[in-house]
Amino acid sequence: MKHKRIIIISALFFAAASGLLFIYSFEAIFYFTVPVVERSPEQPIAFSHKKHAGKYSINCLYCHRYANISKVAGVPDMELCVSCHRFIARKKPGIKKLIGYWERKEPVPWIKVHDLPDFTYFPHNTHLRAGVYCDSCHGDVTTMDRIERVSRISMRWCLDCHRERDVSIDCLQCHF
Amino acid sequence: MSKSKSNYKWGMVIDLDRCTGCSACVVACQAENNVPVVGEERSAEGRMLHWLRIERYWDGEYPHVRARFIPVLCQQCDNAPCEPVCPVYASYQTPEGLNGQVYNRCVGTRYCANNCPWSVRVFNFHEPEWPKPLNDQLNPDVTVRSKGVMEKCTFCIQRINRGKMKAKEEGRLVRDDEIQPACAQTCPPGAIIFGNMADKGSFVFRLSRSSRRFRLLEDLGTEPVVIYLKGGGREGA
Amino acid sequence: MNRREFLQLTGAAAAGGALSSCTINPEKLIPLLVPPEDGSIPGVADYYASICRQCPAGCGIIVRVSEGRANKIEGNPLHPVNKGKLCARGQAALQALYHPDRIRQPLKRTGVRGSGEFSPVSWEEGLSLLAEKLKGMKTAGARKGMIFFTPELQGTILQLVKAFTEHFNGMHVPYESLSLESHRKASVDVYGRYELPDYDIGSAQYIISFGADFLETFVSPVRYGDAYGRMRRARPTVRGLFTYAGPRMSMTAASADSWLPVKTGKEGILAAGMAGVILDEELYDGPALNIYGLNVSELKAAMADYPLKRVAEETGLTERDIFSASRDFARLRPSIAIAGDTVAHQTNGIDSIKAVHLLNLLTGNFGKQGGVRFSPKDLKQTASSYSKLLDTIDDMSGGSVRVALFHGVDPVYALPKTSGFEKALGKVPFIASFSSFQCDTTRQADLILPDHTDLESWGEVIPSIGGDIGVVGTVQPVVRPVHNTLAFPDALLSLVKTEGGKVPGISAYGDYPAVLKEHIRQASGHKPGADFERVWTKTLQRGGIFKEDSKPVKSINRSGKFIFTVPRKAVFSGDEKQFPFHLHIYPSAIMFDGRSAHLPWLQETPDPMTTAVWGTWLEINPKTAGSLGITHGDLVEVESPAGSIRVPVVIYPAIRSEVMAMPLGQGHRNFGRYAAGRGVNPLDLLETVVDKENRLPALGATRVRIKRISKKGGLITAGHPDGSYRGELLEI
Amino acid sequence: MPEEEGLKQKNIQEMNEKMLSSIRPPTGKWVFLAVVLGAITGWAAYAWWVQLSTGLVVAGINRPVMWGFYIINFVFWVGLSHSGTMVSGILRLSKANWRRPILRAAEAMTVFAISVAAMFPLIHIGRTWKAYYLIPLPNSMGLWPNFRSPLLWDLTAINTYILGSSLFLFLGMLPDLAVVRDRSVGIKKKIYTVLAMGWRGTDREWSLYGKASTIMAALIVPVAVSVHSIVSWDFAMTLVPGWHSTIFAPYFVSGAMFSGVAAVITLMVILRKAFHLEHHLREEHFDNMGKLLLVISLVWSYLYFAEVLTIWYGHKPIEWEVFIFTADRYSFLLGLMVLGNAFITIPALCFRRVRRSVTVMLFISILVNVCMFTERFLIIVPPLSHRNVPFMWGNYSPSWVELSITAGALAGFALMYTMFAKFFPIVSLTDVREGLEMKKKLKIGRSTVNARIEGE
Repeated sequence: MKHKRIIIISALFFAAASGLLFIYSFEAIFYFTVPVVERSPEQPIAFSHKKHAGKYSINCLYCHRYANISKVAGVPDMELCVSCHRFIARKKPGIKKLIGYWERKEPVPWIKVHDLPDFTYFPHNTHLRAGVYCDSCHGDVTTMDRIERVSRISMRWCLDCHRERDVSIDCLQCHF
Repeated sequence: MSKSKSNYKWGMVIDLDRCTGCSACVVACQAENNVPVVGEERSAEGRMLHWLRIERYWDGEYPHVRARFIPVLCQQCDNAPCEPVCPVYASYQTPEGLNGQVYNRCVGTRYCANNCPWSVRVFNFHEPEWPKPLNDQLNPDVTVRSKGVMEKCTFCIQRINRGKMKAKEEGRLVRDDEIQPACAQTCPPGAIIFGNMADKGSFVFRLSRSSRRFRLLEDLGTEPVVIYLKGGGREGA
Repeated sequence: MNRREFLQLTGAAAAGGALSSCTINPEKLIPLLVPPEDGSIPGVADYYASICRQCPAGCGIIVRVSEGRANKIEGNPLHPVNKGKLCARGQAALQALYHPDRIRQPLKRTGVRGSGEFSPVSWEEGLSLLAEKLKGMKTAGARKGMIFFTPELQGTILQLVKAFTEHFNGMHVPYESLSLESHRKASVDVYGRYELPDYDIGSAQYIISFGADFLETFVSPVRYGDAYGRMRRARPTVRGLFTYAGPRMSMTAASADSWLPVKTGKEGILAAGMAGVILDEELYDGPALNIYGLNVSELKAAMADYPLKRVAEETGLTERDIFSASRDFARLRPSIAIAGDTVAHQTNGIDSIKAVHLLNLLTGNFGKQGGVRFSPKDLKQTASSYSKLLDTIDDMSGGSVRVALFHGVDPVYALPKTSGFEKALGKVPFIASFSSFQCDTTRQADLILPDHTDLESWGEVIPSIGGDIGVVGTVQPVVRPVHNTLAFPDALLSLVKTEGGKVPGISAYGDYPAVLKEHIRQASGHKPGADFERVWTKTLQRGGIFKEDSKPVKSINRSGKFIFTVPRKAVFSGDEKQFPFHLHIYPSAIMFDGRSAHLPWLQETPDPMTTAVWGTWLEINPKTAGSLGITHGDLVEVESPAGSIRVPVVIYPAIRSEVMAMPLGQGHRNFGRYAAGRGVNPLDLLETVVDKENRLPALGATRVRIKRISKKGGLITAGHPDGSYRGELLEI
Repeated sequence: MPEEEGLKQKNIQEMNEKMLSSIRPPTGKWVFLAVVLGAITGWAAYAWWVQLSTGLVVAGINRPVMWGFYIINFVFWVGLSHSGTMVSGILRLSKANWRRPILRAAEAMTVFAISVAAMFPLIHIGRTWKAYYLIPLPNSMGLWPNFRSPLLWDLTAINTYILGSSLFLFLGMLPDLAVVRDRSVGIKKKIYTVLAMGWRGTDREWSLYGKASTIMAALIVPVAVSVHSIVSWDFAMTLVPGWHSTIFAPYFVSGAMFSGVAAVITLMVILRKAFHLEHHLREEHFDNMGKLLLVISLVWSYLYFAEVLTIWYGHKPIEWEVFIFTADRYSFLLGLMVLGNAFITIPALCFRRVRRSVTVMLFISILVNVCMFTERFLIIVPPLSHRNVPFMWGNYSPSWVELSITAGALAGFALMYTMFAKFFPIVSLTDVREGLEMKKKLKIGRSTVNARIEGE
């Protein structure tokens, strides 16, 4: 009786193990090849959203000025930064660095934190118009010194929100 | 994939009596949809990637010979044979009656291509190439497909989406003629007409009721939404 | 011209996302330095109106620009020529802008001529080099020391080139490889007008085309394509009919209701025969004939030697076909007879075209809706002259030419080898080219000063037809120059300036855009000022000045009388016994005359009739092929008195058995990676001049013989060669 | 009696020795064979790498022939995998005793053939690295695979079959593994101890073993039939003229059995030669297998005839066009297939002398599998070449990559087999000895009867 059980259990164990191995070998490939972007990378200039958006309550759209009219939110152009910092906080090391870039006519090579794959079409303007505001995805940046990815940007995460708000979950809405 | 009834049912009418075979649509499609050029060698192997092609059939013998042109693109069947066979739902029916093809979901079994009687599905046999700076021409609204992925005509879904978005902003439905795929937009003799079949007043709907109407390989029962109008002949009114 | 100079890429919306984005490294977000001056928004496309310059038709285009990159060319719905439509070639022009083998900066030859060894130089150096060579010209005093080859130009650019050549004591030689010279000459004789007739196809009820491929290459294919669609199906009760006469069924002919496979060079006789039938049956428009100054009895007398029977015999058609076509033409009015390139490129071309125009006069279709129309006023344009070009070749080989300049033409490719152009060019001490590509002529150059492509430059285009005088299309730069190139007119202006010279009426305005603006101001009839600034912006937005209210010309004002004669016999190069077949060379529906061969989209677009891609081919009637033991795709050698070439065969069911056809367009030795060394150039088989009397280009006046070489012709067709005969399986 | 007993012991020892001869330490020959096979497999792996990195452009497939040698190979190897099922499953159920010596070999063949077959869909698809999309796993996209697709049925069926046939093989091997365990030393002993799962050979174990074997045999047969039906539905469910046919499922099953049985015959000849099993694999075994092959060949021919007859009689233009095209362009292959699978095989196998000749049987069995490969080619390629739209007709010929991978599949299969034979008893000791026991005469009263009344 005991042996029978052993045989059956072992057989099942082997079957399950080989099956899982088969399946997870793919999952492992998937896991190791997906874009691994740091959640909160160090930026060339230690720009603080906490200070700008939090302490000074500058509206998001003041800098990311295309968010409500274009699919891209837009990184503020250098002129915009300099237009204030020509006068404000000139002595601070970060600002000196910024002015340095400006004088060399070089753009600041910011590092992307929220990166969607290129095959996904995400229009900022449409979302804003539908009442999905910046913090829904980007989190409360007014508390972040260094910007940090708070939401897991996966397709299921998108779909959950779309389902919740009863908007189209047709594939071709975002993938074309 | 929701079952809700949509206000739109995209359809196309191709008037063969107007079509001259000039191939403007072929290039328009290629330009709009980032369809790569495969080169001489690949062309010889039958690996061209055109989403839209002009088929030419000879009929009869000299001197009573005729050449017939028929532009063939994805027929966007209501009962599409390409859809159920896809094991990963990369090919599926959208609520607006299109046969969607989701590139990033496609694993490249090429089953859908086999099951498409019109052979309009093309496969990326290799990574597409745009020698610099030719890549600057690419349409930013359309994904560039990588190797191993099926692709096909989308009725210029990026234009449809843009048009719908605009209409939604203005709180109305899309107007007739507001959305045009690249082929219909450019067709010099106006042989390709695109529109909303769900709108009974649309031009495309009225044309589709023509007595000259027929559908390619209609007997297969796949219910294509591309409707051809018979052309030619002194008698062919 | 710093409108979009500040436009830089936003990393946030890189053009054309790739599907396989397995980037482990984080992507960068590169901000703009300053916001775009023209208010364009990243991620939102802008549209700029301009004019297509791929062929002389001058269609209006709209270019979609995203993030400073042009990514689609569409037709301009406001432009009266093409009404929002565009052909394959026009759309492919985008690839010229971003072509990987464009010349990116001024180049100076370092190796031997034609070796393709160049080294980059700065613009200052390049321009001063040319200026130095030109310096001597003016003082030398000798005529024709410098020759400037260009296509047929118009407007300010023509003024500029003319002024430039005059300044440097040179000669301007305009040249179009598909010359419309015969058409113009015939038009002068028949209508007393030098410009090309426009045909109102859209309103016609019956069209007969004598070798005019107006849906693919002839004069203004997009305009006619649009009209054709309306002719067929836009009217609720009338479906226009269309007959095509020519030895080969072209793409245009494939759309015809009936095809009359007339013998090569006999189209004029067919037209004359049809006129004879109309006269005999008294189906002509009597009152109209009086107005046009034609006399029925005289016309009948001219036709006396050509009864219907003889016409049928000579043309190889049946009497019945000719008769019914004539009757339809006369009865189903308004009707139009169009003579095309196939007719023009015969040695009896002018006669034949006149015979075709006689049909239009007989039925009174001149100046009417659905008939033949002219613009109200002569256009300012110089037409090319083949004879003048040939004289130039003699001058060049004679050694009197010291500088040859090229802009927008490639005569080394586009002239028959027998013309000796290349050899003559070798005798010219200094050659400079303004070309954007290393075409066969530019390869020979000593100095290359690359022009902007059309999408980067300013200009104006007066369409070749449909050009009621009101239509002036404006060309504006839609993107910043991709490479270190300089606008051609600005280069000319600066050369003149270096010389310390002045171009009358032009130099005053500074750079070329200012010249253009002033010209448009004059054309629009506005005074300078804020008011005009608004008009100018609007003109640029619309893509030109379009005044459609102008009325067509109704009267004929020729100086003499139109004396009709039955076209004389066409002369052919090559003896009939030795060279049994006619060679029919036609401009390719996709490549045109070869100027678009460098664009990969076009190379891969299947030819509509043969579905062939990436090459040249020879079309042979199946019966002829069978008797010669040739099958589809075989390699054959085609031999004419002037030379021989090897080319794969396409079995073509719709061509006369004694005719073999080849498309123009391929056979470039250079011209970028997509065109270089591809296919053959059928012009290599031609004699420069077949008929010593009229010295006109004659693409269709050569006889050939062929020999099968091997099975492997390297022919690539998109359609299956057998499958394309099996339309019955599809039930279309 | 003790003497007899001793003799018996000795015989058994000898027999065990002989049967397990294959797992003696490897000889130079064996190593050479393994290296050659490994090299070919390695070359195929390189070819696959080339394909993965440059794309399927290196294969011969094109538009319209989107499926080529990989799918042909897939169907072929799935077909071969019917060998084990056929011999162990069906013959076990029908209690054919002559199956015993070849049982293990055939079962192992099933496992390896189906494993090789399972590789081909992976090689075939455009984005192999995304193959896990086909597996119903909870994932970050919130998507499931499409259960309506025959390919997903295929995936399920193949996986079931791999699992089932592996269990079947393993179960049958348990007692033999115990024998090997008892005879080996050192690390080997440890491994075999684990594999033998504590088999001691008690009556109870034997009784359970017998029941389990029968149940597995009964279960594996329907799985095998379903697997090949589903493979056929990959084709029959489409609209492709020449594929869309109701007869495809039985036709494919018969074809699979056909090639499976033929492969077993080939294997019998090879094993007989390699392990000197002339005593156990006698002429009557070949005779029996020949009869089986004859029957299946008749079934196959009948189904093929029915298929062609329908096409010819119905004369639907496009279907007839496909047949005409096949007969025209591939006349040699079509002729080969019909001759090899029917017109040569059927008459030849009618003769007892042919069936009993090992050489001729080897020839016929190889011929049948070559022809079955051809048959798969003819099923897949011509209908795809001439589909509904004549303008898009095309041609197909395999590239070096496809040929390399095909050769590599064969070599890899052989390699796995060689390895298996080296480490596991390739002849089923248990079954052979069981058979011998059964053959013994027992004295009951005055009469002598067979230990068990069974047909051989």
